[in-house]
Amino acid sequence: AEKIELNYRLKWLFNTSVAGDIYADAKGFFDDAGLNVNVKQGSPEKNAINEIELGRAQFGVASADQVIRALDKKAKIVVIAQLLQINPMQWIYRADKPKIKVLNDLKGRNIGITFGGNDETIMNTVFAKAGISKNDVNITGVRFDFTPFLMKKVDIWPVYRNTQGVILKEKLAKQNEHVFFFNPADFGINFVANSVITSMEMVKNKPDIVKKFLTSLLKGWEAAMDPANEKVTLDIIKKLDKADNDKIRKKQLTATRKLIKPFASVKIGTININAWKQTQNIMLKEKQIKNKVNIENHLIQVNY
Amino acid sequence: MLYRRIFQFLIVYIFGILFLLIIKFIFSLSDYVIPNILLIIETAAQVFKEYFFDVINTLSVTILGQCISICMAFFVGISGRKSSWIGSFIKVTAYNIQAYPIVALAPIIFILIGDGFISRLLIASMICYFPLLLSVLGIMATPVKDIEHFYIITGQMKWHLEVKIRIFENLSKLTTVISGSATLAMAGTIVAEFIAANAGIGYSIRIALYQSNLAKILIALFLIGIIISVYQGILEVIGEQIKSKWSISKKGTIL
Amino acid sequence: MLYRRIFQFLIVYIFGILFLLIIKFIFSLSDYVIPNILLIIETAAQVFKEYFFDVINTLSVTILGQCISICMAFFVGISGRKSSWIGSFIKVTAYNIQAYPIVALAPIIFILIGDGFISRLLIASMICYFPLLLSVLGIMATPVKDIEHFYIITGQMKWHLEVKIRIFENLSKLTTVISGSATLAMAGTIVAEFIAANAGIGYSIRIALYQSNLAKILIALFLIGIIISVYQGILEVIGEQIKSKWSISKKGTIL
Amino acid sequence: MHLKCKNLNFLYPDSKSAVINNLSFSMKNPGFNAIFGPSGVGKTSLAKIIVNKNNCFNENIITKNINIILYSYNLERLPGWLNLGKHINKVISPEKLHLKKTLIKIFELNNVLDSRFSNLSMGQQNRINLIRYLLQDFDVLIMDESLANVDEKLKGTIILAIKELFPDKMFLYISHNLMEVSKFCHKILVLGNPSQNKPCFIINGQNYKKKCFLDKKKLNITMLEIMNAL
Amino acid sequence: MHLKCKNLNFLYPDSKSAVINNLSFSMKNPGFNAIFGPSGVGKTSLAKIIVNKNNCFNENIITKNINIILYSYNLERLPGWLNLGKHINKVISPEKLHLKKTLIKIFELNNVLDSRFSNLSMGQQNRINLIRYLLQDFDVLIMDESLANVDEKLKGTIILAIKELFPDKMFLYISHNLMEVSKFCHKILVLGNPSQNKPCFIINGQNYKKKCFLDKKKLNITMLEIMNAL
Ligand SMILES: Nc1ncnc2c1ncn2[C@@H]1O[C@H](COP(=O)(O)OP(=O)(O)OP(=O)(O)O)[C@@H](O)[C@H]1O
Ligand SMILES: Nc1ncnc2c1ncn2[C@@H]1O[C@H](COP(=O)(O)OP(=O)(O)OP(=O)(O)O)[C@@H](O)[C@H]1O
Ligand SMILES: [Mg+2]
Ligand SMILES: [Mg+2]
Repeated sequence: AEKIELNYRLKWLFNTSVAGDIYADAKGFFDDAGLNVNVKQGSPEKNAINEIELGRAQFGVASADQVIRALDKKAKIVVIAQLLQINPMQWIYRADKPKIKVLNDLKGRNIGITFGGNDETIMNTVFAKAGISKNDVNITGVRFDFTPFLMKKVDIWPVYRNTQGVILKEKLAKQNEHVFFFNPADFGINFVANSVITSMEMVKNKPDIVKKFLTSLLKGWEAAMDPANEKVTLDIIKKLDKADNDKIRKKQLTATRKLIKPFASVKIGTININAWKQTQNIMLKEKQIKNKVNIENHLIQVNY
Repeated sequence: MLYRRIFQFLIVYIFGILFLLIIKFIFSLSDYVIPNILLIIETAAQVFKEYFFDVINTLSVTILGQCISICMAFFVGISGRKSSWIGSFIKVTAYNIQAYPIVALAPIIFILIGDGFISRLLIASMICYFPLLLSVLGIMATPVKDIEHFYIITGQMKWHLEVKIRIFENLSKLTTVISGSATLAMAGTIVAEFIAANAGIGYSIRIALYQSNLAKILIALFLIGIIISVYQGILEVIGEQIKSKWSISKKGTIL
Repeated sequence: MLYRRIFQFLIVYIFGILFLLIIKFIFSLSDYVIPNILLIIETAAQVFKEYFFDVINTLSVTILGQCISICMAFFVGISGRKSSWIGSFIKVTAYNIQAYPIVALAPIIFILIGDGFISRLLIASMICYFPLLLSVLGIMATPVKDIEHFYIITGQMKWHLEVKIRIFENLSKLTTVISGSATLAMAGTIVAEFIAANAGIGYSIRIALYQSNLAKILIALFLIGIIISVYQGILEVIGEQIKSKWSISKKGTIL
Repeated sequence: MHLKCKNLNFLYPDSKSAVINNLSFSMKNPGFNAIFGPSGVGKTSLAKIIVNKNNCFNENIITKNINIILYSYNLERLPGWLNLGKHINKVISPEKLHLKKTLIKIFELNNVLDSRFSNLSMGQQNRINLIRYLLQDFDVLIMDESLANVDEKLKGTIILAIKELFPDKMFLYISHNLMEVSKFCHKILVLGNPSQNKPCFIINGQNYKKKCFLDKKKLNITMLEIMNAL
Repeated sequence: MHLKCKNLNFLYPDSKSAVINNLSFSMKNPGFNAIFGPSGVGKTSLAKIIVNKNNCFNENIITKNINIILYSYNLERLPGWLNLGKHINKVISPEKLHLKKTLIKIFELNNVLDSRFSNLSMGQQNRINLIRYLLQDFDVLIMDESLANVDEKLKGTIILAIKELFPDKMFLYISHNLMEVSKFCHKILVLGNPSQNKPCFIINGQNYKKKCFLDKKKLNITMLEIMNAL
């Protein structure tokens, strides 16, 4: 039978953080389901939501804030699976500095923030929750490289825990420096990260394709996250991600596993409705959206 | 002249917006992909003032950066105009620095001078200077024989005289290039702000981009366009005045 | 000539590395801020081959992009050379598009044509075309009276003849600008890859940056520099040949 | 054919005194006429005004049976990307090919047709430039020092040939050579130096033609007349 | 003072036949000498070779007591950013200020000193260009049609003044005016057309000076001599 052509736009470049997506592709899970899926890597300038609306992609990965913003502007999209159970956006700091045990420990520190980025929203929520005002901390704008952190100009630096976090940790380990990560989720701030989205129309008109796609995708993720498949997974990643070395990729995979499947009992793809609601509230408070978008209406947990 | 510029810019801009709106209509896209007119106006009301001052802020860096690039371009153009070893060496250096796109050099610049105003200025001038350099080099490397002959044969030729003659003879080309390079300097400053700064319209654009807020970007583009038109118009007027002061007015020519 | 270029590039490069190493030494920076020589060599061994092919990949886009930008620059330059309303309108449009830095236009470009080879090419040519345009405009807007007079007075002047005369009279300026713009096209392509692509050296630089791996960036810069030197050398040779074929060789001049 | 100038005044915007001051003259019939006068008196300016009459001087310059006025001068250049032979062929209509051959022979340019313009001597440049004007359609051709850098012998030959080949055209010949002007021209407009308050008037030249007799005495009288007028 | 040329040959790289073919001549003593010949014969080429002798022709061009050779030609331009008066002051040494005034008066340029170069008539451009050369230090000055666009009367005045003011310099005057050359020059190098196999030789001119008597008959003989040599 004729295979169905689908485009699947990722959020970021091919690397360990998209292990499951490329695993499903490489192992032919999509083919088995009668789908011909082009898995395309992303970058900050590319936007899966736009592409879905324009019909250039049928499925994509977007972060929760993108989704909520789009819904605020009446985009007809739905979330069909939440890939990351824990937000990888965390802050790295050197172990020779006092450990952050309570939020108030942030006071007086020099903190890196990407202005306009997710981390700014999250950190603002942290400050609000702890009652820290902007005068209590030093804030430095973050660019794409870590030099200010490496040169100790900034104490606490935002990283993606499972990719940059691993690389930085490794780099510093070479100089005998150890690090900790500050994870806002540990303090009750749950800001949802990447999820799989598609158009409303797709869900309504072609539920079978959605189901087939999601089933094969999540099967890929399950397999990729299975420690038993570690070697196969790493080989698949290596083919697409030549930038990192084997050791780093292995550590990244371990870190990714913890974010995707924090407990064995968690089924990959589970949509954490409460976390989504909290995310929506945070964005409302930060004035990033004008009205509640009733996010729960746009979360469709597809059973597979 | 200036009004014409602004008027023409408005046409271009409105045309661009209409084009986007038609696309929005044809593919029935949501406001997230392409905002509707109302949303654009609403956003304008919200951010206009803030963005306006951002653009002015950027413009101030632009003007400074353009001055620096003009100086750099003339410095390199003049010292690299001969086809001697050293001339060609200077050119190779200047060309190579350009070949390394600013995104790759930026980290090194930040390591060396940290971020802030100076980096922003440096990156802006580095983006703007090279195109200027090309024109200056072309002009500086072409002798004006019928004027230079006298000085060469009587042994009175000095480098600055040579430069002056060639600049003068190509004045209208140079003023075109310099006033045109204003837009490059602006673009360079915005890119620099995009990479590094925490002020200026480039920074605001970055935030709007993170938020996928096309309406804000369109407002920013509008302000950038209108202000650059005015700036460039002023530069052209200055250029005309220099031309008519330094050289001779062309009023008298019959044919 | 070509060897000289490469040799001079090596001097510049080695000088740059030495400069970084001195800074490393003075501020006693660790290897993750500025890598030591050994680490650089080690990295080179690792990524040389891969980066080499990346640069070649980028170069292929560069060459195409440069051709497109030359065409665009001549198209706009020729149609905008008159100081009439329409000429000035074309100029305003061309200038405005440039004033919008590519980072701000990129989202719109992606909306319109999606990602892939075409976007990368378009962004590369947009970065490269404008500086060319400035020179072309300057040249096209300056009449060559003593040659054009005959055609004007006898009513034989056509636009393409006018253009041909002005190009011919400014051939050496134009070849300087065009061969120089190769580095701009390269820079443009790299920036485009940085923003949009999943191949080419710009993409590799982006990944290296995202890992803060300065050693890799230095290797990339080395390869970019050497390959652009060769490419530019070839362009210059071609330029010389065009000059000597089309116009008259200057061998015969005594004074 | 009639070229008439009535109370013409002209002042360059930047300068104080007028270059042309209430000038009136009239030239009828085809032939070889001259504009003569000391350097800086306004010959070139007058020529340009005549060519450009439609733009601002159409009240002062009146023409009858004259459609096309061409203006050529000695500093013009030909484009450099073609050799001269090819260039000339590009700018003439096919029916003039024969005339072209004749002219090139008379102008002694056969040897340089393969060269580019920039490789010519000054006199050769003058001649090739004049040839391409002669091969155009025109009623009046102004030659502003067009043969200034050509030797006298050849210049004489060329002028005689032009007079023979173009009997029904009017030429306005600007030159600093008194003898030449007196000998070859029919009507000579002598522009006196305005600072010395000398008026301008027209003197009859010898209008010497091939195979005609040249009266040396009359020639000398003409020359004297002109000298006195200056 | 001695300028000598021995078996000089010169061929432009692209062309087939030599421009200068085994040329030998010698000019002694200061004075006003000429290079004469039909258009395209190689006068400019010879002049450039003489100026440029140190580069490749130092075997063929021999000079004694000559240090500085200048070459001026009629197409030169002055920079446009200054008016002429200021420009001239910039290129001369202070002790020549007096000479400058004299020359400007003789050259009738007082009126245009406030103008820019591009606003001059052709003859005015020629004159101002020549003046700045005369105000330099030189032993030999080659004037390649430097006065080609100046009227004859003024040209005569200028030449006589130059001869008077610079008695110990050598001038090489290139012109197409037979009468002028015969009248004012001392030695005239006549370049015959190589294609007609005419040799080159030196003819004595009348070397007319201010307040001297000019023998019309002798002048005619000189002119005939030159005509025959061509
Ligand atoms: N563009 C100009 N602006 C101002 N004055 C000018 C301009 N062109 C010429 N003049 C002046 O006008 C006068 C006449 O110039 P014109 O060129 O007509 O003289 P001419 O008779 O052709 O002289 P020549 O024989 O030297 O060529 C001169 O005194 C000159 O200085
Ligand atoms: N750069 C060159 N390359 C080739 N041939 C040249 C070059 N310059 C001049 N010639 C040729 O050499 C010959 C002599 O030229 P030259 O300019 O010396 O003549 P001239 O005696 O000064 O003539 P005129 O009186 O017309 O100025 C001419 O036939 C010319 O075509
Ligand atoms: Mg004149
Ligand atoms: Mg000559």
